[in-house]
Amino acid sequence: MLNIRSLKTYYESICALKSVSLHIKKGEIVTLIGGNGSGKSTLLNSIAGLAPRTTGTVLFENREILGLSPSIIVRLGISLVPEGRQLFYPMTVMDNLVLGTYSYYSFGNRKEISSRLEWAFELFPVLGDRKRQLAGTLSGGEQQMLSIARALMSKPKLLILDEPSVGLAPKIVENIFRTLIELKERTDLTMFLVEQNAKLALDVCQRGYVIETGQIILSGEKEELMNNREVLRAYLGKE
Amino acid sequence: MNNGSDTILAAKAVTKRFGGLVAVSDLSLDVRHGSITAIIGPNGAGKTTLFNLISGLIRPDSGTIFFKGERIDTKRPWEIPYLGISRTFQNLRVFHNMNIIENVMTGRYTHSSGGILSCAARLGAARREEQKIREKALYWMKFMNIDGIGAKKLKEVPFETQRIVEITRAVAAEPELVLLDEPAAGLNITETKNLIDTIYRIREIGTTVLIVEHDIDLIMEISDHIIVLDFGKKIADGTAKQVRNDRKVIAVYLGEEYGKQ
Amino acid sequence: MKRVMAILTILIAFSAASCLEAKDKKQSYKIGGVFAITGPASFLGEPERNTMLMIVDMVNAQGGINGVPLEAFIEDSVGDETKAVNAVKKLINSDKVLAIIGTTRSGTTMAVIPIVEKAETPLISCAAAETIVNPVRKWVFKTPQLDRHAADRIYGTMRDRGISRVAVMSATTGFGSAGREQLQNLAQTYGMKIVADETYGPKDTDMTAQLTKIKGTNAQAVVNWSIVPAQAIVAKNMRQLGMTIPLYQSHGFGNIKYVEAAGSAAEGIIFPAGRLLAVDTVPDSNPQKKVLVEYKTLYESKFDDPVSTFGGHAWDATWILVEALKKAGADKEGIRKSIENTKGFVGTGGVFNFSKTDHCGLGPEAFEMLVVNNGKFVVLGQ
Amino acid sequence: MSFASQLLQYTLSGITIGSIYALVAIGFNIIYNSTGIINLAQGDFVMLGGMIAVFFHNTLHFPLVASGPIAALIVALIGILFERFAIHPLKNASVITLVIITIAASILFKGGAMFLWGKDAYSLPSFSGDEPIRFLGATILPQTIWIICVLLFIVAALVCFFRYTMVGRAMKACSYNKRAANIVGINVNNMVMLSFGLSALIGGIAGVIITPISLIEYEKGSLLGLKGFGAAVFGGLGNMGGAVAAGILIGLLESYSAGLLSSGYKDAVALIILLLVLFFRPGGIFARKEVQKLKHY
Amino acid sequence: MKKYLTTSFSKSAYVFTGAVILMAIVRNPYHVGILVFLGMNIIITIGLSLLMGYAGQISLGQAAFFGIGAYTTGILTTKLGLPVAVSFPLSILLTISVAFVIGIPTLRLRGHYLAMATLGLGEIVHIVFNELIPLTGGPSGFGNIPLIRIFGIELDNDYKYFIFVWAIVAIVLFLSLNIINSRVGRALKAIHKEEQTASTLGVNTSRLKLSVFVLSSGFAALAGFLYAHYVTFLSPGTFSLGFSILLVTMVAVGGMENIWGALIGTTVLTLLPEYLRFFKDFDILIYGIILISIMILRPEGLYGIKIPGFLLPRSKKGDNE
Repeated sequence: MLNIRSLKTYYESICALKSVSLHIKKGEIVTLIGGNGSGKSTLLNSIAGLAPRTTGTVLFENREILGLSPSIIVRLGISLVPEGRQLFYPMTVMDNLVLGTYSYYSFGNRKEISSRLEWAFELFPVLGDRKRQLAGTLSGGEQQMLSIARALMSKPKLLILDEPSVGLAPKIVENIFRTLIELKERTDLTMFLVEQNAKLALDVCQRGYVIETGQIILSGEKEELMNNREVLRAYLGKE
Repeated sequence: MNNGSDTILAAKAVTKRFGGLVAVSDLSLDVRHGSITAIIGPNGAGKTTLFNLISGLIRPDSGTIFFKGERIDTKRPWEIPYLGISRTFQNLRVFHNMNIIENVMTGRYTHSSGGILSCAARLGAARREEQKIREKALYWMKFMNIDGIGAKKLKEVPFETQRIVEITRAVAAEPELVLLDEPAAGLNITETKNLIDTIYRIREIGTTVLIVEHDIDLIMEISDHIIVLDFGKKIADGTAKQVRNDRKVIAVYLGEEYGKQ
Repeated sequence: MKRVMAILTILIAFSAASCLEAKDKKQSYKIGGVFAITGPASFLGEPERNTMLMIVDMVNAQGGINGVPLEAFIEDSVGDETKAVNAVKKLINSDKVLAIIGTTRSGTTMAVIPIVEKAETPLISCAAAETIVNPVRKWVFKTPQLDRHAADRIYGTMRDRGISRVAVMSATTGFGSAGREQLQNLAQTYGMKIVADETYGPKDTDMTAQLTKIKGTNAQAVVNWSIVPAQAIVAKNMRQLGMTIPLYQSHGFGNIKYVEAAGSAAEGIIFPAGRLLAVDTVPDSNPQKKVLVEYKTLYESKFDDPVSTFGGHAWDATWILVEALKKAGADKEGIRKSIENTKGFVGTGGVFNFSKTDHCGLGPEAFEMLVVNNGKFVVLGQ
Repeated sequence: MSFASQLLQYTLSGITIGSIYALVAIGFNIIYNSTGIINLAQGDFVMLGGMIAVFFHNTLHFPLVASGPIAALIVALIGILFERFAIHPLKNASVITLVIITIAASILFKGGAMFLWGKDAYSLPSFSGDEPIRFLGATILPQTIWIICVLLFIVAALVCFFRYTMVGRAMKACSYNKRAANIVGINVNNMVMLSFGLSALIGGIAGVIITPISLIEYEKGSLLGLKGFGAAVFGGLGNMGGAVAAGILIGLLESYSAGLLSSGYKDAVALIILLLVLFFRPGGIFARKEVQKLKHY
Repeated sequence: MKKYLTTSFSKSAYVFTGAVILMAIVRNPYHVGILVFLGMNIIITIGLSLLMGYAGQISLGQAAFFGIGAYTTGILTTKLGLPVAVSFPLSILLTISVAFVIGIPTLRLRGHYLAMATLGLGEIVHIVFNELIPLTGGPSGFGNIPLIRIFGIELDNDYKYFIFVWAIVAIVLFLSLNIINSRVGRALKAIHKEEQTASTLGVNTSRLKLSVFVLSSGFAALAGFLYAHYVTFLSPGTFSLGFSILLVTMVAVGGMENIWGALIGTTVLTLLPEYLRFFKDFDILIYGIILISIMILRPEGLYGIKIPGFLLPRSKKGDNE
């Protein structure tokens, strides 16, 4: 579904990604593990069309998407749940969700949108209770859910999550990950999960990659990675 | 372990709220003179907030902070470095409008005194002072193994060098306490090794190092003392060994088991 | 070092360009004109420029002055002192003109006076302020009537009509404040009491606040001293407030366009002006009639734009200069003397009689009191 | 004229001038929100609106009802072209560079207007007559009522636009968080272009409706732009309601100080009061704390 | 030797010598006069460059300081008959005192709010010039300001004044180059990029911002003093917001982050209108087009232009002053 070959990204003159290649198959949950500043977010931004200078190829459903504008990439079916949530804080929950439908919104498909809204509220009941509240006044966990829900509103084929666990209490993280698994079971949505918290990420994924200083240093099936010494040592805190 | 004269920095019952969020909650800690002390904890645990409190960028809602027995939480941010505290930032705050040596020279600000008029006239004293600043900057660049690139612009050198420049700037102030906020972020293994080396050498010249870092290996290797924060609270405190075996720390920070607790 | 070089390069390019300037080609009398062709006073400066160029063409069409063609150099001051100073210096030093007409505004004229005095070049200003010729400066003349005479005529007319309490409105411009000063100075002479003295910014869009204040006084008339478009707005605002006392304007009202802009609110406005604006109602016996008709016809046919008194000032200035050139030729001191000795010159502004002590040469009789009647200027009392 | 009715008259005058400032300030805010730029050519949009309407009505003899809207639309088009040719090519330029470009554009618009229409002041006939309406001893022109109504209408229309249409929501979203807007698939570039068009449109409308009472000439825009900028800043940049309130407040301050204190110092009085407010509330008078905070979350 | 050639002193000396040689080439009072105004503008924009380009604080009120300097010396010498030697320090002193007092609350503001506040203060000063008629002559202005006499030489022609003005330009340039290459200069640059970080290095940011604001107002007052005794006539129009905006534009066109940029921008924008006189009525249009083109093609300013253009020699790497 997504196929990345020798992707390089520069910020100023610094090479933030040094020739990254990876692929994601339809219906998979793939995870990308790496520390702070290892290039995870850069990679995601490059896929979503938000990075300034990139070279290489990124094929999505066999179509080159590198260099396309973010608005087109969203329309093609890639939706990003960004790091730090990136909500429209002074707007209501409802407005945030409706903006998620921007890529296909028209007067004609109002029905579809309202049913999609209902579906989102079913998935995240807490958002349904807070429709009219400003997004900035939500708690961290609720904001993260809203961010995911907003991404889902655009009818994505591939959902990319950038560190959804950051700064949240373990209990809420657990809740969010349970929802993700539920989502996967119900819709067979393809997901690309980027995490610093390797334990969590490896729990839900089927395959994974490890990135360090802008390079993929390891890849493999879930079990392979979980038993890899390097991963154990660096990311799971076990000797 | 709170043994008076040995303590260079002490925080007592410090609380800081942002709106509804309690970033630092009733936190007390001591940093021993000449030690390498690490602060670890998950994202959002309040580590950077703590650094900002120490360097005076924000003021605590309650509680006090002492440096060498002097109360510093009421001081303006620019007064803090004169006492002997300097710091680096998590997101690399170097000055792209200056070349590298000038960046390091800004670190000497507290050790120089020329005002705008004497600098303008460049009288003998100001010229000598400028000369001294440059010499000292060169000295510290050499100390940090980045000599010879002073005339370069920051964007001409790799990210890791920029980080070193920032640390050099902090060290050039010849502080008694240096705060390093995630110095290893974005560095690869070799670079991290060099960093460890550097931190040791900073400590060798008598500077106390307080460090926030995610790289657990680095922390375990270099720290004399580790403080673990979670949700603004201190949950553990001790040597690397003590902390590593602390159940609570394993649960919260090392990402294991907390789902089942 | 390269930076220094860079700046020097620009400067040298500049100097090179200055050396490239046209060298003398053929014999001609060069005269300069500095007007506010753009900027806030451009509605004054443009007709002045047009008029000057028109006369130069006329003179050259008739074979020039004593066979020597006239060559005009026009500069734009934008109504700004610094630019005017540069322009006058350029005319004197680069273009080597014999005399200069302008500038448009009093402030710019005051700023360039030291230069022309030092360079000993005659200047005939088209600006109103009395300070230009009082004290008399050797090389400086002016053709517009004096503010003082305008105030004289306004107060005189008021006195004749039994008005003794007036409200003064003026714009915070050189013209406005000079007029305000004259009105204050002369009030006692005419037994006038100034019951309100209000000012406004030259670009303000609404003066109802000031006028409301005036409405609260027992003023019998309002005098407004400013230039367009404020004059039209004052008239409109007075009408809006239902004020019925008469509105007097300064000689700055001298363009029929303002009447159009003010619409019906302009009806009944009384103001002093040269006879140019009411050519049709000037009796044939008036010595100015011929000149006025000539200028009006020429200007309006050439520029398809109604004449204004401002262009008239340039007309007078240019012809006076042409006469002086006829007598003195290319001799600055001769030109100056000859202007100073001009007597009985019939211009659009009046009949000029210059002397050693009077470099304006017009008296109060140069003004006619006009009134707006059915959208036209009519001589008051006719 | 009784003092009470004088006071009322000052109030009405203040509201009249203030409404014009408010309209200009709204224009400033729309562009500010989408780009962070203070568009110093905003006043010239007003001038162009008036001038073009005068051209269509007085020169081409179009009826007033046609000239006005045509003029406003042409100004909107000018705004869009300006954005495409002068702002858009400089994606990564600093804000100050872009502001300087708007200064240059302002010079250009002035120069163009002077070149096309000369330097005279023009007027349009009032929309519904010149007969003043009397009201408790004070008077108000029908055109003033037009101005106030247009202001109210524009404010209402903008509220609906930003609250109930997708494009409006998307524009608002861009102003709050460009990155997030990008992520949900909003083409931020188009929104910027649209904001220039919209603010030019509002400027153009302002120009058309004020010309009958305040006349229009090629330099008219500078002062209006300045006052509008003041209103936008004092209202809290980006805050529409604040802009309207601050605009009217500035108008009232000017009118009261002209009437009650000194007409010569009226602008100074207004400025001093507003500066004092600014020193105590550095985010503008009407900066709403919580929204401000949420913005910088 | 190389080192000696690149000190602030020698750079300033080059500028001065270059200017004097230029004057000798030009030898036309009109062109020399323009270069005198250019010198005055450069004095102001150097100060503005320190404030805007280095410390990152915008000021739309520089014309007001320029005006206070000019009016003070003008009023003192004409109305009170004081000698220029007395009015000179007083005019500078008064201006920097005003700058100091208004700088304290104003510099707490940021970005557009700071721009608005300085603009408003500038306008207030402008209104005061208009309204204090007994002192300033109001909108009509006042003249007969005496010429400067220095070492017994009366500066009564453009050439003498040129040398005087450009000597002061050289001094101002020398002082400013010294500042930017000192701890204070680095602190200013630090404030520009990261005010908070600067404070953690020990920079008292609010005090330093105020200092540089006051210094730049002092430079503006210096230019005002020179203006008053050159033109010998003052009226408020010269000190309007339009001039403040022009000054900011000059700095931005040249390249904000460098003092040489201010020199280049000021030179271009001062000379350009004089060249454009050739185009008569089109000049404002062409001026606008040129200005907009410069900004679009060189958004970072003319300084350091890379192509070996017809105006500028190629900039050499490593020459970072």
